[in-house]
Amino acid sequence: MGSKLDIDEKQVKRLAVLLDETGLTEIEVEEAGRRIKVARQGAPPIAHAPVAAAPAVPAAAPANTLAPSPQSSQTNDQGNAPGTVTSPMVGTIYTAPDPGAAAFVSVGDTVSEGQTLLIIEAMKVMNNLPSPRAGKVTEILVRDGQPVEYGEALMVIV
Amino acid sequence: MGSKLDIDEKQVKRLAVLLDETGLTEIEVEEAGRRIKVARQGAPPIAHAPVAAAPAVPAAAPANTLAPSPQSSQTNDQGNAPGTVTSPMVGTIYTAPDPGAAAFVSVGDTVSEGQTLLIIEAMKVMNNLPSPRAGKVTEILVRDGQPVEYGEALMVIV
Amino acid sequence: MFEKILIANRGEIALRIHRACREMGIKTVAVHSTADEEAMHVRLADESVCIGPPSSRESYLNIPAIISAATITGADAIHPGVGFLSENATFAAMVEEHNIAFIGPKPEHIALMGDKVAAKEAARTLGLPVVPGSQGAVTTENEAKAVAAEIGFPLLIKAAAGGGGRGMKIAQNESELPQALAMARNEARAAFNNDQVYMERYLAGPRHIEVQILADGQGNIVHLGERDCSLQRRHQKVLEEAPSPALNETQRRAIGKTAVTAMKKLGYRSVGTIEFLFEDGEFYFIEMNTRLQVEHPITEAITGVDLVREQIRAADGGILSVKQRDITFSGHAIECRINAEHWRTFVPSPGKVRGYHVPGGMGVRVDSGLYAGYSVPPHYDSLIAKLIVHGITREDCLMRLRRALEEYVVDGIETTIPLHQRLASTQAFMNGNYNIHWLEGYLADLDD
Amino acid sequence: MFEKILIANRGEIALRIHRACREMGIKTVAVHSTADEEAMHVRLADESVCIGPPSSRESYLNIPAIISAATITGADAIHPGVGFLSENATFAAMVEEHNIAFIGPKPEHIALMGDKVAAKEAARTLGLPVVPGSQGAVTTENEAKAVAAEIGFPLLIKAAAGGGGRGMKIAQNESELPQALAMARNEARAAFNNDQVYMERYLAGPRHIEVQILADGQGNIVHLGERDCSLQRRHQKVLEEAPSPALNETQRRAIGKTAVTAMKKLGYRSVGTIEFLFEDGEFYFIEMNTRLQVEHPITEAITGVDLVREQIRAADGGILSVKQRDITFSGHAIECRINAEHWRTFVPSPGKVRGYHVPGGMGVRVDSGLYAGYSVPPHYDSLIAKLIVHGITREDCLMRLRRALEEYVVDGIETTIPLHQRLASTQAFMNGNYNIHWLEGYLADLDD
Repeated sequence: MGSKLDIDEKQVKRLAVLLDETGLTEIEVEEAGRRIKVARQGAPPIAHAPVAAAPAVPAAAPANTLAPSPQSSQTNDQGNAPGTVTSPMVGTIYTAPDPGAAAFVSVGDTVSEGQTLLIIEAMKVMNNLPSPRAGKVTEILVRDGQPVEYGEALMVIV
Repeated sequence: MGSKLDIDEKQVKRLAVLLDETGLTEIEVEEAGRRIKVARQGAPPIAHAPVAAAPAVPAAAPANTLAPSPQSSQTNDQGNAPGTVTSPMVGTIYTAPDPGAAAFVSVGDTVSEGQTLLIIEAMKVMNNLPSPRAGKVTEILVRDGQPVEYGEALMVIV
Repeated sequence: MFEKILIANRGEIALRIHRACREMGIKTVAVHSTADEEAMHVRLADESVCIGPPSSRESYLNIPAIISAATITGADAIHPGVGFLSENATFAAMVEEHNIAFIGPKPEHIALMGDKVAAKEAARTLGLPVVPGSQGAVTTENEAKAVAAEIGFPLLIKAAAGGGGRGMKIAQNESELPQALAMARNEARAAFNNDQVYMERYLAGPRHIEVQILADGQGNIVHLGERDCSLQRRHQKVLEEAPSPALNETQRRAIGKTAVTAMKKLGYRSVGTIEFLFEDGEFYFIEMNTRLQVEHPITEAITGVDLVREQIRAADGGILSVKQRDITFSGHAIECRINAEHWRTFVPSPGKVRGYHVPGGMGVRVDSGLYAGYSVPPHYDSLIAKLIVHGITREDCLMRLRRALEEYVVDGIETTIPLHQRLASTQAFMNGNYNIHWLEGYLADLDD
Repeated sequence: MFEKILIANRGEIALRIHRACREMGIKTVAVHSTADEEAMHVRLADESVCIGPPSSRESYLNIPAIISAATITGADAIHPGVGFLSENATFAAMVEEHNIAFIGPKPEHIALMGDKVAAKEAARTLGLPVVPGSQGAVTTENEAKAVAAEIGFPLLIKAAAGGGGRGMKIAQNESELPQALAMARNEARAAFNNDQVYMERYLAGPRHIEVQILADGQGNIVHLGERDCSLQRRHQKVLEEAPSPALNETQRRAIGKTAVTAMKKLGYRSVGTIEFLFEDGEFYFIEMNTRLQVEHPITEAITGVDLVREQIRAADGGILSVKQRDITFSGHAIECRINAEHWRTFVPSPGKVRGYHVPGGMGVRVDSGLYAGYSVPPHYDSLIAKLIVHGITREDCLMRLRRALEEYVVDGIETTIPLHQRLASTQAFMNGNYNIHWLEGYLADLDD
């Protein structure tokens, strides 16, 4: 038989564009004995920050207890595992209520929704970070005293 | 049986071009037991303009009759039909030996190798352009008095 | 000298400040929203801190986030740039309370000049020429009529807290006054949550001419001549030039001296710009911008003085590197603001820049954070590049501008480059014969 | 004024000339080989003519093709640029015979300065300081020994027709003389088909300092100060600066005056550069380049004079736009020659430029025909861009150079940017403490 291999240039180009748009480094499509794979290394990842509608709540001087921040799980977490809790603000992390005191939570703990996970200090104000959900702490990604930026992964609760 | 592996150079080259055009680093296509994968890492594709050795003949003041110019059929004719005769120099075209005289050649004429096709004037010197081969003139692409650049298509002889 | 400066801004001005810092050996901290992760100044900065989501309110206007970022990175100064928090007196004061230097004027001067009514009063006191107008806010129709009788028609009603043309209405005669007053107050209330308005004589065809001030807060104050920013669309500057083709040397020196005297009296520090309307040889104070201006590079081009560098030095307690007698004006400079907008419809055109090629050669400067592959985010203003050209004469400068615009390529998004190309070849502009209304008329004519 | 100029060159210098023409309202004709069809100056020119295959000999050195191209396009002048035919007296004469203006000096001055022996003799006659050496060509060993006894060791044997270091040998003492002479003559014969050589005292650690001349051929001649081009590798300039960190104001004025006096005596026209070695406060004439120099932009940066524009005006019978008293030196400028070569091995790296991003901001000029997607052809020299930075002081200039180099991105090919980055932070260079041998020593040290 030996029919010629049919290269669909259009599909390759389409996949190349998709690669761009999604920021992926490899796409492979297979169907009924046909397979196309495209890859690109080193390409700068495209920022896909969604055009978030400006939330109604202004981020003025922070309250002592932060509202569970829905944005923090929507934005800036493309690379994060499911269940990751991200920082709703820039600041310094404290894992315990006082120096030397026991940590709010440890890996393996079961937490309830609203339970304080950490303190984030910003402009000398201590902000309690409440857990956005009930679950089990599987990972803590920050150390006591560590500075964090907005959207930075703090811990994983599943 | 043991049929030889059939490498389709053309398809590999086509994929290589696609790789360039799309900026991908890898393309793999598979169908009905045949698979081609091309990849290129980091290294920029080298421009494959051959480093042409400087021809032995210096392009000084032109002789009255031009040597059939092999370069003119090698270079700058990517877009030209087979049999195209290109200009070996910058100058002004004369299609006849004198104003008002009959043209050297017309469409449909049969010409022999070395027969004068046109005159190219450069720096007040009239240069006869000899036909690079025997054949039939199927197209004349320049008008009397027209300026031409190096490599410009002049006529087609097949 | 400062060791690390946090740049509380984005876009080309953040890059401009980054460059000045680098050239002074100062480390930089870029703060950015999630939409600006790939911005050029973020990529070039020594450190970067993500301070919030795309919304300016939660990122570039988020005071606690910015001050926290300065604290955690150990920055010893904050440069507010242009726009955003650059004229927010509260921010300036809070920065200083945190023992971080604010690279700008004293908070009280920001506050003073931020209130249009107070600013005009201050200008009068400082000896700056002002347009005849109400002494303070006008509330009732009767008050308005009494003031109008003094200053004459046509007149302008403006929001005290305003800017950018919002809360601004013209009354051609007394019969238009009540409605104009009501509309101005409504708009002012909606836009600024403050319905105080004031009134002043409306000038029919003035030019916008502004004087650049530089002061170290230690008694050394100089002016760096004027900029003509009369080419405006909807009160937004489109193209600026220095010197103004409308001023002669005597006028230049006189208004410069007046401005310097006023700033000495005020005790001003840092860079600042006093904006005037200019008609029939007379200047009328509009407002003072207590910050760097977008169009500062044309002043840099004709004076050779690096304004951002001087601003940083002054904030650090340094004295000015130039005295008034050192400042000479050499040649002519024009700046084109290149926006990510369609050049005729002015519809914003964010998106991916597929190809980018800037003009080069003698007398050409480009300030821009663009690069091929960069996506212009839809969340912020549309200024993506400034092309600044300098020539020995205005004519040389125009010729150079045309050739530079010819070389500029931005593929993938719409830009206002085609508008600038047309302007650079339009007779009225070439003659220098235009006022603040000219561009809108020119654009309207194009529509016909 | 000329209406149409043919640019008989390629690369960044062709683009430089195109820009000057555009700014003067003059149309341009680009001539190019088949390898340069996609070059930036070809794309920007009003007209373009393909004049031959990639080989320079058949294209950019092809006199009949270039003159024919000028004839068929109706160009009224030819600018020869730098290299190629720019110092070919026959070409200059032929151009003028065809009633086309040659934008350069008179053919006899090109011929005079193109012959190193005659040039040195002329320099002596014109009052330029010369290095002690043979009065003319040296052929036999005995002649060489006699001359050596006069001028002393170490000494240099150079091809009369030479350039670029070919046919150049050093003899440290008399025993080395015979072999050095033979080798120099052999190399000269091979490279230039002319084995005439001459001898001169070899200076141990001189700087290369050159004086820029500008003349309109109507008696107006000025100098625009000096350039220090001591940073060389294999006699090729790598980085140049103006003014020289080694000269004081008195020396600058003195050598400038000497150069101007000599050129007046000669009756020189157009731009030209007199190159000197400078050691222990003394200048020694090396040669005169009767054309524009690659490094001319640093002179433009510190004087504000557009050299290409003045050159075109002079060729058209115009007079200089500046007098010596108008010329002031403002600040400091450095040019980095960016080559498509690996920065350590100097192996050429032609090929496709995948990404290209130039530095911007105040005091930064880039002259380059590069763009993303352009393929650097393998047929020509490897200069792909010139980065010129200007600052108020040498220190400012160095700081700005560092930040500009940091911003420069050329992806897909190797460039010498990393070398310039290192140089800009190397103590000896920062101190201005280097001579023409320093760079080779620096590079050798890197290898260890």
